[in-house]
Amino acid sequence: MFLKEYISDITGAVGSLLKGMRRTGYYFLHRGEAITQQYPDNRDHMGLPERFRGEVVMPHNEQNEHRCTGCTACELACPNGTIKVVTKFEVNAEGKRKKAVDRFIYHLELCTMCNLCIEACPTDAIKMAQHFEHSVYDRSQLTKILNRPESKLQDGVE
Amino acid sequence: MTNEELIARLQDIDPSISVDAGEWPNAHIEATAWPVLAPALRLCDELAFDYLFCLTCVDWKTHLTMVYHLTSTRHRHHLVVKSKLDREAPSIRTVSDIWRTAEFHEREVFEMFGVHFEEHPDLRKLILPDDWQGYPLRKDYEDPVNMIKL
Amino acid sequence: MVEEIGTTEQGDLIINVGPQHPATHGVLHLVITLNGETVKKVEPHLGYIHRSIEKMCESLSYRQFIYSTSRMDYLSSHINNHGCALAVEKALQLEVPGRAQVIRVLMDELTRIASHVLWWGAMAMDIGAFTPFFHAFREREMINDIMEETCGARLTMNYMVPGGVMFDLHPNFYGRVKAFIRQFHKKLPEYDELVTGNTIFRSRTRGVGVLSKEDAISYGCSGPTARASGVDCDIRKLFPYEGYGKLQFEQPLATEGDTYDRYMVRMHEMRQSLSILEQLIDNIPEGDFQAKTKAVLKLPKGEFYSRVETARGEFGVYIVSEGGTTPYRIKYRSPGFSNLSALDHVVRGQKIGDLVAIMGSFDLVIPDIDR
Amino acid sequence: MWSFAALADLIHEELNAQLDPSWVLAVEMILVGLSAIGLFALLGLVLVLMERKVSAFMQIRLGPNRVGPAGLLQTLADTLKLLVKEGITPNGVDRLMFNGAPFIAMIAAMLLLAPIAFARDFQIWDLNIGVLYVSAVSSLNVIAILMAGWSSNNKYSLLGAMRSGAQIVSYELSAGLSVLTIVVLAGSLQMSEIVASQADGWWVFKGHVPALLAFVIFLIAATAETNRAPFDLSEAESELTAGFHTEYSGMKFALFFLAEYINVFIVCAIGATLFLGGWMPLHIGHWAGFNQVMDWIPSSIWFFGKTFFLIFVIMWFRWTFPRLRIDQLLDLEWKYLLPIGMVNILLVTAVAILGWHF
Repeated sequence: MFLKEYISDITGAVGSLLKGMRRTGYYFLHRGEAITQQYPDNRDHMGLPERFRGEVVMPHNEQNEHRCTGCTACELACPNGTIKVVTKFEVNAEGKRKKAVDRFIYHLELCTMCNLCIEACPTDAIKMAQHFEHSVYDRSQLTKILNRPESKLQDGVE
Repeated sequence: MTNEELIARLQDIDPSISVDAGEWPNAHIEATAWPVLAPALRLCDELAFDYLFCLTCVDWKTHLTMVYHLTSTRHRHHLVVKSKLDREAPSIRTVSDIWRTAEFHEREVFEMFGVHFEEHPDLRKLILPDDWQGYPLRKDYEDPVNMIKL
Repeated sequence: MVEEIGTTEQGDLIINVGPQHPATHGVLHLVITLNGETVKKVEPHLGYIHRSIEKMCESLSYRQFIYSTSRMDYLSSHINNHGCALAVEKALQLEVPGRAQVIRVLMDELTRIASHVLWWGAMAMDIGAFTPFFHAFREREMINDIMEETCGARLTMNYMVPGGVMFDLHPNFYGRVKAFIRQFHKKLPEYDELVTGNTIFRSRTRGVGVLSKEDAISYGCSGPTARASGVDCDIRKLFPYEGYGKLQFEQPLATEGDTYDRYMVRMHEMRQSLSILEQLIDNIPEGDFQAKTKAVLKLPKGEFYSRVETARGEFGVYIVSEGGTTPYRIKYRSPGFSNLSALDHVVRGQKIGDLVAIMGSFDLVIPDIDR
Repeated sequence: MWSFAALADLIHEELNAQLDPSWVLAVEMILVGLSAIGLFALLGLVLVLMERKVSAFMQIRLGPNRVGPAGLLQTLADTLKLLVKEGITPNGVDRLMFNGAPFIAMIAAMLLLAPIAFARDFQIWDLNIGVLYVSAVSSLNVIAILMAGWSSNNKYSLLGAMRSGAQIVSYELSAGLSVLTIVVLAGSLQMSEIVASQADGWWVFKGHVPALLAFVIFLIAATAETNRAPFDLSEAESELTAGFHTEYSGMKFALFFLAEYINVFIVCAIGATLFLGGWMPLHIGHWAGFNQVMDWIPSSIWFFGKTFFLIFVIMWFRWTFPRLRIDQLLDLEWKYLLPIGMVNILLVTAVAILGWHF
């Protein structure tokens, strides 16, 4: 009785081990199942989804115009002070003084990609880009000014 | 037990407890009443509050409030126990012998709010370094080195 | 010459496990006292990644504070966010549209599966089998891709907003989730072949690290850790939120409370989550994905507590509001913190190899404990 | 036909023609030593790459594939890295023992190379107690591990070394018993004679169930003796970080690493010699045509093929199974392997006396 138990114990154990070995052996022979992505090589056809949040950018059109009115809604929405909007007063064609964005400072190193600034923006001036390779040698390079030099507010954006 | 029954039962135990009804009944007690009340809540068959799922403290600038969230895995009723503590020398009896989970939670409250838990088996700093000064979660806490002002 | 090796008078060996140690999965620091191979005492030292999120949240608005909870239990970040959103909605008595509710539940369950799959690989690795870890990542990657496409991020999604979700579902979502369900049905038996049935694994986990029902309750354990000891504590069942009450699923319970039971409960939970996905994926109602809310949220004066079931257990958000735009005090009741407090009790008298297996079965995520 | 034996004879004759016989011996010894070291280096490179590739394929990965064609030069690059790394000797270690341990590990591994028959008539030292020599020398390895663990002044290392001591001492018994079954069957301790006795079939086939059982026990014991998963308790990564070599870095670590792989190679070579016929080609009964075809394959390929098959099996174990706990490890030995091995040796003796084997 004892011997029977002893032997069935051993055969059961060996059986379970062989089952595991069959599984790994299967993957050893079926190398097509490999899921490795050869990352730097597949950069061109990687294709990130359009909602992927890599960094905040401010799109400009061909006339070097953006849609940011300098309302600082994004600055208020940001939970960790990533965005600092420096405004200035511009005199427009009718001779009225109007608030406009001078420098849109974006601290990539503080950003957690929470998307709250984009949700908050009333004029869709900023959006998330899919670029994700942010590493640089100097931290100061991560502080970016999003509006290009000499750029203007697009007409019709209030 | 419904909330009304619960409130009635609590006032049977100690008439001095004032209980607010709400989603969960809130019992306001004196710190001195806690050593008697806590075992009663745990051991009484009708109450059987055996699960302490949250233990924390709130700094109201004038005083501190200990908040115990209790539930019973048998009866599925809830109770929130609150106790006002003096801000200068806050002290209350530990409940880590009744609900073992309180041991860690009380150590956390001890270092974050400076509440002294009497008869706690191992009241040392759990999270902060041993030489830390001040109680970080109090409202008047200032740390010029580690806090970044934005 | 060799100096005395940290022994105490009784001949005990005191070892620092962590803050950097392969088995602690993070910066947990355990000071363990050993007698030979037998563990006599375990003393956790926390705080290596404490960021005081509770204090930080006191200066964030009710829209902003949600994102920070993703950084606590990063493996079930979505469910943490859900708990915060629920607390705000409870305070504002905000009605969440039906579509948003279903989306939230779908994402919750996907997150739960992703978390459990990773735990499965990590636990097998703790016990010494490396291959399952990589196999686990195959399925996890599919979920991450789904998340990336719909939520815009893979781990810290911040998809929840008070009143709904941030975006509508991506058109590819249905196909991808269905593909995942098919794949996972096919691969779960492989998981069992590789680990569950393995006789070495069974002998390593059976009867090891027993947590009795009374202790599990007393230590405030929750989630699979407590359910393995027979405590029915699934918030989704007991206090249903977001229409969990209408769904057909079971709460797996075990009786022994040993490492093997904790393992099995999680394995069953993955199957239950899969069945929830199957029930919901074809029944997503049309409608808004977000309720109309004011730009600046102001909570009424009072105290609000919401509870959700994360992959690790009960996550509670306790908001004390003074009526302003920021919370007066926030307390996060994290499941890992309470579960960790039971570790010392469970590990005493076990071997050092068991300590690693038990820690694996507790599924500790260190930022969740340190907050 | 081209063979190692012919090459060796050629060198021997050439040297004899040039030099005094005692000088010949000295030169030949140096040549043998150099080729042994060369073999070690080569084996280290090949086995590490093989392990990485095998594990990768089992783990649905690709493995190293950047350095050289299909990643073939990866281990070369790793070796280069380890060579130029600073060898740190931490404060508070016992310097002599700490620095000596890796060399002892290497020497123990090298000594084992002597009686192994690599090909037909190609052996460094065909001593008449080959098997006994192997089991004696293979237990020297534990000394290196104990030295490393003790002298490191690190509690993890100490625990790992102590585990290793208990493990190797107990698994020596099973390994010895399973080797003994073949000695009983072959009637000799000499490696060349054991191989010669398998000319008409390998012992694992000829010896019925007992030999097969002995083979399985030998495989398990060999895995345990070389401290590989599922018996890698002395370095149990998730428990003891790196066990006895936690404090080692640079080339000293590389020596330990190399010694582990050489040990794997050697136990597998011994297993192949004893159970799978060493360099003997596969012969099946009276199929003359088939046997002739098999004879065409060079004997060295037979030997290395069998050895690498066993190495693959051991790697397969490693990348499939979880690790045992220390008490279960000893349970397995004393409650299962040793009793079975003892009964098995009785059976095999009966088989040998009654002449039941083929």
